[in-house]
Amino acid sequence: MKSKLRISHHTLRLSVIAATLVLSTTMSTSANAADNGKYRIGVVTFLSGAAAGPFGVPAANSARLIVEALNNGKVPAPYAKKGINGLEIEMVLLDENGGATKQTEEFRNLVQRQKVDAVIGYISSGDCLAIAPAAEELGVPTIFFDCGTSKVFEVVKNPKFLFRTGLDAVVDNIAAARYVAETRPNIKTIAGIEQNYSWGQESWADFSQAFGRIKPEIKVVSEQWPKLGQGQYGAEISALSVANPDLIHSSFWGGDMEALMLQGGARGLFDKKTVVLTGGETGMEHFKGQVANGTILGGRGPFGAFSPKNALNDWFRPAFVAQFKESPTYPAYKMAQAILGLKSAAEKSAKPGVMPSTDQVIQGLAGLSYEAPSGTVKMARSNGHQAVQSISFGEYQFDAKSGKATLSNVKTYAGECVMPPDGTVNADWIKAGFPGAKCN
Amino acid sequence: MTTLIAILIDGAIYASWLFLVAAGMTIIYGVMRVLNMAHGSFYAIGAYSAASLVSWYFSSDQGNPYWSLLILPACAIVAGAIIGLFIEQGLLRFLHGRDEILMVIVTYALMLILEDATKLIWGVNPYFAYQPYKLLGQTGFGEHLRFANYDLMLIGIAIVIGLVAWAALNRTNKGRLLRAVIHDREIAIAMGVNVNAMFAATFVIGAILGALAGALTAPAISVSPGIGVEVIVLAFAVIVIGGLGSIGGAAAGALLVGLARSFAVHIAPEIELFVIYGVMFLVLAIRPQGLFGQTLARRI
Amino acid sequence: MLFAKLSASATTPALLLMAAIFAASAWVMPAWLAFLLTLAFSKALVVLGVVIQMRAGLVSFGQALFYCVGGYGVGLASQYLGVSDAFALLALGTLAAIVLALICGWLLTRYRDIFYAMLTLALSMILYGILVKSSALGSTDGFNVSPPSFLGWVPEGDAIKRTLYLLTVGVSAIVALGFHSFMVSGLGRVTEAVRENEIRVEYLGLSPQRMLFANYVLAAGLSALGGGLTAMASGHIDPDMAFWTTSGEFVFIAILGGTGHVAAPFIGAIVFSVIRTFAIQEAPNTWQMTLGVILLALVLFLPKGLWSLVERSKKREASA
Amino acid sequence: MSSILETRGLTRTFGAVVAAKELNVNILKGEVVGVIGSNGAGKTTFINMVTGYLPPSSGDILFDGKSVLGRKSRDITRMGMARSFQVAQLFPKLTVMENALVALVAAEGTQPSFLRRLDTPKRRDRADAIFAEFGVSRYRDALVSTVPQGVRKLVDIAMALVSRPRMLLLDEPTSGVSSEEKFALMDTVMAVVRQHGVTVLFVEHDMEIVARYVSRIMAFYSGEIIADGPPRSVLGNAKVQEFVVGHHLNVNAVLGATL
Repeated sequence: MKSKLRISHHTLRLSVIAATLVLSTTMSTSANAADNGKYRIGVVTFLSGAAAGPFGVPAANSARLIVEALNNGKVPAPYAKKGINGLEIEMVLLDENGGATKQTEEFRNLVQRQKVDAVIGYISSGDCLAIAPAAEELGVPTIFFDCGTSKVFEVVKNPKFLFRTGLDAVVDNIAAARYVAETRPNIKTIAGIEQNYSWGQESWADFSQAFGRIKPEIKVVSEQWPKLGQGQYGAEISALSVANPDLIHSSFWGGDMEALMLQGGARGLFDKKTVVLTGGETGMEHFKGQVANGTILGGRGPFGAFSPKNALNDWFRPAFVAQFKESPTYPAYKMAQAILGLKSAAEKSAKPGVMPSTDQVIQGLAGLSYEAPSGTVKMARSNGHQAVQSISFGEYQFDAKSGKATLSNVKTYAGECVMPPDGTVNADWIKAGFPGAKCN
Repeated sequence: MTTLIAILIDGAIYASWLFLVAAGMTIIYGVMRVLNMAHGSFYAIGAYSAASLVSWYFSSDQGNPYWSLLILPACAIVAGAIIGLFIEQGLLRFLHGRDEILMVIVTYALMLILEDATKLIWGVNPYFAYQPYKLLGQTGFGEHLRFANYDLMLIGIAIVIGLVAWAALNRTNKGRLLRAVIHDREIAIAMGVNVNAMFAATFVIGAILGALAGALTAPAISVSPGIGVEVIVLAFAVIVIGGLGSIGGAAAGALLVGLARSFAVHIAPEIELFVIYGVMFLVLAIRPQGLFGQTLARRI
Repeated sequence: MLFAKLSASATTPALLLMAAIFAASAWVMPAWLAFLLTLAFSKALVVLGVVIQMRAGLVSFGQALFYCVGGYGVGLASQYLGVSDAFALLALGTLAAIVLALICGWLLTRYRDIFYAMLTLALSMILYGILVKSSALGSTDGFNVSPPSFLGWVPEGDAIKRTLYLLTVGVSAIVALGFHSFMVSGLGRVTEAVRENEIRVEYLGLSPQRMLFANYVLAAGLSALGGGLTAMASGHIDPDMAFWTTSGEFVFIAILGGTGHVAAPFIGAIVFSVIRTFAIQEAPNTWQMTLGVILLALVLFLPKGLWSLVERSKKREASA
Repeated sequence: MSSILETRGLTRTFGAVVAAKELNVNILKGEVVGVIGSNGAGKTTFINMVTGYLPPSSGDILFDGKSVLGRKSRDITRMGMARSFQVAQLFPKLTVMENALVALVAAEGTQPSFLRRLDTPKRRDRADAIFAEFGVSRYRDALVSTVPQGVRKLVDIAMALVSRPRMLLLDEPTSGVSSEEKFALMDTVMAVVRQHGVTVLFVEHDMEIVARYVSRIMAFYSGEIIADGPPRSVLGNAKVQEFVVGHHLNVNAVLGATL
């Protein structure tokens, strides 16, 4: 009798625990799930970890700025209309840190629990690859504003809900190769120092192959693969010094890049050598002359210091500087153009004041060509889901007196010149000698 | 030839850095039997405080730049002492003599907390204190190979710290007491040694060493989130190789790993990722207690 | 102990009931919750692996090794061997892990305490390094796992995730029942004895090392199951699965739930996922700190984990 | 009578310290041998060596005529030589019953299964029988960490006997036991071992205990056996009285007490 009683209690207790857990989750979320007539955008970017400083936080700041300005109708034409289609925008900000599995979980929470109308975000290629199928499965407009991997639209063959408003990494390196070939004709030996993970490995593969295709006579004298976030490059710098190449290519980003330039500079690694940093633009503010003048910097597109002069940029740049006390780097521009893309897509067909439907958004955005602080963005690849934009490279110039850093000898390459056409694998396109590339 | 020189010097520099990072951790373990997962956070805090103060010192450009070389250790000592004392007195004091694994978990929790705490204090944007690194100029070996004297200075500092620690443990009365505690806590207590005070002192010293490693590294890097987490596993590997709790072991482990790594970077960059764990594995497979660790069989 | 005997009779029906409840709710609960639970249960299986070792007095800071092997086993099998059946995939992933465990086990079981923790960590980090270096497998990006079929049946749309959820619940239930009987089995109790006093076990004529070895292999298998289910559910695998902080998370959950009962890791895993989801949502900038504080509080005030709350109330009943 | 345990020139050194020096011991089946000697005389070292816990520096150990040199303690246990410990070696966080069950499953000679329960009625009954023999039945469900020293010593010895050994080595069975309990404890133990016809060698400080139960005494001093023989002659031995017993001992009084 007594034992029976115990059993039932025991069973009960287990069930109660589980039940309360399940309930608590559902309850606590019902508030969020409530439809409040606002247009909810989930924004996912690095708020912690090494990628937060150089990428995540500028992007998040840019998102805050743009959303607030849109809600107050402060953005100049053609975006003067309040919010999105007249509806106030509500932003749900999440940290991208913590790995792809966790991100898929959080993505589903965003869509299914928080009921966001669209998701904008993702810097890490791994996260993008993991999210891409989920976006298609859940059928929510999802815009990758950054992630450099070229595999996104290999994973999702014919996308419906998935878009990328930024360029992928192969573009950086093909453009870099062209720029170096044009501006440094007598380079014979090259070396690469890359972070030992996908980004670094792909960047070096693309650059060395592209440059080799353009100038077959060049020789690779050293490849260095320090681990991501290592911060100390003593041995690598020595190895590069001993190899003594004419050109050093690096796809380093953030703290690693700045540390490398600092340590290499102090050890004279870069004297009488050309350095090309495909993501160097984020460092312009910090280098403060730590980097030799003439170092070749890329901005992953017409962003940051490479951004053109237009009405939107004349508003965006000063507004950003005023609010965050630093000039916007490329992640900020990319975030801005992702949000503006969403807005123009939603407003293309929806009746003013009405909540735009998912179909209206995705149909509006596919193949759309719209204005952004970085100039015109053409959604022209992967059946109108991948943006085509020009990309620029230039040389770093630091004026010690004014303490200002500028870019000289800037060259811009049209997307058609450096982007592999749809359906071709980057490596093959490069090996084949960039067939069908339209360069002016 | 140049490569050989490079391997040796790079190895030595990296080894001294590893030793600076690992020394504090191994001392804390040796005395308190606490494998401090939060050590990386001490490193980060040291780096941040040094970087922010040095860059402030130079931005308000008055005074002799060489003072910055003194600011670095000063920051480390202050920051390390504060955080160390705070954690020891506020938390660990109540956990003395608890299970080693439990302490690993406690310090793991501390690491999670401190990671965000540093972020709240210093934000996510990088800090730079490059001036001291440039200050001392460079030394050339052969035609192209040049080293920053600042890095060479690190070798000296590591040696000095190692010697001081050794002398303090073997040549002073306090040190002898400490070794008594390390050797047999019960007897030490019976002898009337104030173990709690010893622990507090040890933890603070360990924290200061951790912060010092960070502060001395700060000028060469961009101080940004995550630098702390990176060093923990490295430091673990080094002191496990050397034998937990042994200063000499930490030195030997650091030298072994340092040379192995720089050899890999110069000869076979591809395997750089595994070298450290490879070494750790070999050593432990042959000598389970590490190079300088001693095994004590249980009396029955 | 008394408690074990008591729950022996009570737990089996309780577990079955819980499994039934969770399975039934698959059609009523929101999709995101089903997904959260799928991942939580999969995690719980990995954590069971950690718990088994904890019961033998060993803490593995590298259980992510087998989590990752299980995941990659599934991923590679479906990618390169063209296997699509969920059960076959799980079997392959688990088998791979067990083979690996047989190799690593003989080395690891010579070590105890910190050395064991550190060596398990080192092993998982070596796998991490290897995966990062193999760009054929997508390096740090990893690659995607296409949704599996179930004994020839290929579900569509929502059915995919729901079936995976049911599969996870089913596997978890079976494992839970098995684990519960393991806890009171000869080996199960002897490993506890090993934790308590190896010398005595040796003098009783048994090899502690052999017990720990068997234990280790078992743990590897369970963790691989969890990894495989995670891979199928999240549809993506990458080397982070083997990174040491992932192992740290598993230890965290083991502590959170406690080692006193088979249900503990499952409760721990669910609570952890819920806490983290809301920590990330409410405090996107300080969620790690939140987790740290909770872990600290647990170790200090609830050292036997959430389960000890249940245990306590059971004690009260027993005395009543 | 044939010998069951024999050592030849058994020597063990720790650095400069010689813990056991050229020990030549021969113990016959059915004997009850007492080992006396001051602390550090090498008594426990001797037991640790013959049970394979401590490898000798040199010399040989024969159990039943077979050398056990280099064998693991568990193999020696399985061969039929069991031991108890100065400080009871038990599983503190398990109950007395669970301790016994573990010992029983180990004694079955097969590896414990991860499917079949440890706690079977059959094993329980055997355990209960053993508890009855040792008179600890009322502690069966108590955690070992909570039972009194004397009980722990008994359980410790009971665990050693579960495997039905032919020889039992008792390392200070009465140490840590109050002087009132000592004789009761020894009576219980000796009753059991006599019943099973086990050869016994036990280390003991208390001369009255030794004199009462043994047929033969070996006196250790700084790693050597300085006397070996019947109680009267050994305890009467001047060297033994000087080095081992410490004070001038009235042999008749001690032996008388045992009559």
